[in-house]
Amino acid sequence: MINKVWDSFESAVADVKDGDSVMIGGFGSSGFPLQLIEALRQHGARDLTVISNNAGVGDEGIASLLKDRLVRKIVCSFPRSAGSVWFERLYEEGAIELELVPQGTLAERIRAAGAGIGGFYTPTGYGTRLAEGKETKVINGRGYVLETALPADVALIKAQRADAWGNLIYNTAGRNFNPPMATAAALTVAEVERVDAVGDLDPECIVTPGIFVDRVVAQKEWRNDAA
Amino acid sequence: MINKVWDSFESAVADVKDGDSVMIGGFGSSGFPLQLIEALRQHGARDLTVISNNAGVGDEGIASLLKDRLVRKIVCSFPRSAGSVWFERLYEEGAIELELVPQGTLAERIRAAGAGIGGFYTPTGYGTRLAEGKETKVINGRGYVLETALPADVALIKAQRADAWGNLIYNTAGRNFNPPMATAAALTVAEVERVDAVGDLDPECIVTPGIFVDRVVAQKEWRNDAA
Amino acid sequence: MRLKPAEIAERVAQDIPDGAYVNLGIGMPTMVANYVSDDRQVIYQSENGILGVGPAPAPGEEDPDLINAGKQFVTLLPGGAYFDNAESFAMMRGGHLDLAVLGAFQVSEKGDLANWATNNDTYPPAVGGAMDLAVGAKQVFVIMSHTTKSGEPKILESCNYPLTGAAVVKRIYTDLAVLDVTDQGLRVRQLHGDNTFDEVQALTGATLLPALS
Amino acid sequence: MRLKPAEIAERVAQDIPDGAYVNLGIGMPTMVANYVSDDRQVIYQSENGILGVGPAPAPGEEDPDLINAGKQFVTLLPGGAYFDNAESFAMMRGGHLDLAVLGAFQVSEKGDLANWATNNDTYPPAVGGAMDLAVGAKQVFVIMSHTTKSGEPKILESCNYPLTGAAVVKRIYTDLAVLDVTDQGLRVRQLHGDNTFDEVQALTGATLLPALS
Repeated sequence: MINKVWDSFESAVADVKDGDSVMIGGFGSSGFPLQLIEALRQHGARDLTVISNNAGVGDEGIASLLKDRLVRKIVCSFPRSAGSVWFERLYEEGAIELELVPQGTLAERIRAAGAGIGGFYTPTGYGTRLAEGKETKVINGRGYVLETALPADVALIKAQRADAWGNLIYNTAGRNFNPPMATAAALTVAEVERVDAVGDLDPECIVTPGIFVDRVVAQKEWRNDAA
Repeated sequence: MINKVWDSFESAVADVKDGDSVMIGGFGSSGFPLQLIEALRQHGARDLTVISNNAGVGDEGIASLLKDRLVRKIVCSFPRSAGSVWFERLYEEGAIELELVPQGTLAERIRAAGAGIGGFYTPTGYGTRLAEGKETKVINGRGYVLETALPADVALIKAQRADAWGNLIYNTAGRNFNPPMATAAALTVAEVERVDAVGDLDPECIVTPGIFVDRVVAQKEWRNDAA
Repeated sequence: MRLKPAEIAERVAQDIPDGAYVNLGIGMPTMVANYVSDDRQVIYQSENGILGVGPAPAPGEEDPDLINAGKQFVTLLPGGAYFDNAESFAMMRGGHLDLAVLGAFQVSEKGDLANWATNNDTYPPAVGGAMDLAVGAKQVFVIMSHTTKSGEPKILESCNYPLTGAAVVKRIYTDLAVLDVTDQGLRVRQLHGDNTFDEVQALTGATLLPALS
Repeated sequence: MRLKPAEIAERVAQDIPDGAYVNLGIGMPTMVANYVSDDRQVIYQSENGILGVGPAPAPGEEDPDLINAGKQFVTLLPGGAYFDNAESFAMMRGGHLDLAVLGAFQVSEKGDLANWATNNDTYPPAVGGAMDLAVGAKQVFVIMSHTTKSGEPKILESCNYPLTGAAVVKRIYTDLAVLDVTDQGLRVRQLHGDNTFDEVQALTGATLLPALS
């Protein structure tokens, strides 16, 4: 029987390797896999490339990985938020590499990786500094920049509900980067608030079909009391 | 107040013009906007380019547009089904032009048009007859074909439920090409089984947000008796 | 005479049509929603995957996941919907939003927009969704002060800060005036209060055209 | 000795692992699902937007929208999900399916697949989802008769029908044998019944390698 539910955050990230690229879902404080990130920090894999919209604030979440100097490079759209002190410190030191990507291009590159698309032409950034050195093309009179697919070794994502097949449902704006990232990594691990029985998630409302998800870990033990 | 609900199929397609490109949702018998197609046939706009997965079977639906010789060109993946007699007759006569597109490329070109992507590199069809004359590119050692966005003047789609804002929910496999087509046309008209009150569709389960939909026509009058 | 930020926002709000799909940038643009009159139904999009953004929740009623692009707690209006970031930016880039209201560091007379980076290279750059909105929305309105704090013009023949997008701005709302970006150049649409054309021209780094009568 | 179509399907079913995500092509491939043993949980995808395709519904229980790629009425298993065609082919092309089982007109010794068009140009061509599946699935198995009705080989040094995909087929199941496409060439994996290597070689248009012991 298919059962993608894992017992602990620690075991679910235990085979992340030094040098891996790791996607981390979330936007601001919304839809972040905080317990998976903490398990990754304790696991201690180094030299990581982190792909996420932000570069962390305070000491928690992504910032905790930066503080422990586990991250070699970050690919994001908005590294500079109020309180992104660890990113700013490492950036000044030259201790972290930044690949800045417009937010929609970041999301689309991630989707492309999951969808088997090698690259795409986007109008975003055409004629700007972020298109320098990139191929461009004029299609029907409009300028476009070629952007390539952005896959990862691992995706750490956050959803609200899951089942043992790995189907996922999110909460409100907690989707953000989580669904496209689920499709784009060799190993996708989802932190969820609860695990429901297979068949209890409405098939019309499942956002991430289980085929994209390898491991599910619940934030606390949960039994399907309705069953 | 925003109210995208129209009274009749006839009025909702009345400004389709000769020479327009018209996307038509549906796959096999599933999720087809049959009443919109019939209204379009009666409207009689000619010289149409139809974009759909199939080329119609029997005398109904897309086949009725072919029978009335309203279609100059069809863009589809699978024109030749059991009973696609009108397509086959017109094709033999040289009375219809066929652009054959692999199904996934068709769906992705439609999505690209709705998503502001000018073109994309797909592995599908690389090294085959359907890539002849197209630009190719090797990315990370794999061969890809450049395919361009496929927009349309009009999209006729089918959903199960709608509200006055144009939000749409589908039934089972009735989604097929309908959601991407909704995003890709200058004018999107949805045939639905019923219209619910604004706020009655679960925002977590809306598949097509109303921003993509211009007009909604219900198959029969429907009142929100639950309200 | 200079309008206060809230007054500029109120002026922008007058030009947002009923039924429009609108994205409001972080900061001053977000204030615009406070001034749209109640007889207009405007649907706000947030880049992180919301269509139909409603007002701030009552204290204690916050959904921790339900925030806007500025990371503020919001609500969802009846008729709203959620989607992921790839879909959200497909919506933006695909030309489905009627209007984006954005802040700016500089705008050129051709409608070039600079609002994501200065020339200060010691500071790490951040772009967010600005470039996608700039090229994607059917119309881009800029709302900003007419000059920098030190009095330098922010409306220029060409931007000297890195561009967000080229030839994307349609109209500029400042504390001094409302300007349209036209094929002929920057045309005054409205002078606030008793401001004269010459006063506004003197604080503008590009040649202005007088309002059409 | 030639297996019947149902027997070939039964042979393919033995090689589908527990927990696999599988797309079965129209026709003979669809029969494979009938023979997967009950102790294996296999999740079937249908290109029109279903994951977790279940068996045919009872008469009168059909959902008119719930059909598979072959336009047959199906059901959804608990744990299944629906999505649109763009998402469905993203799933296929993105390498998420473990296996596609497809029919074929011809297969080359390099694993080239020809299953969408013959050289009969008077007949309109149709491709459907064949090309996407061919390049997208992690593994492609072909199930077909070893020869045409007139006895011509369908396994060739190179296909003379238009290709669906180049070097995509991993294994070929026919009524005579099971063949693996390897870097060294076509290797016999299994000979059905009392068929001999020489008999199968004689009906194959490419050089076969003997089974590894």
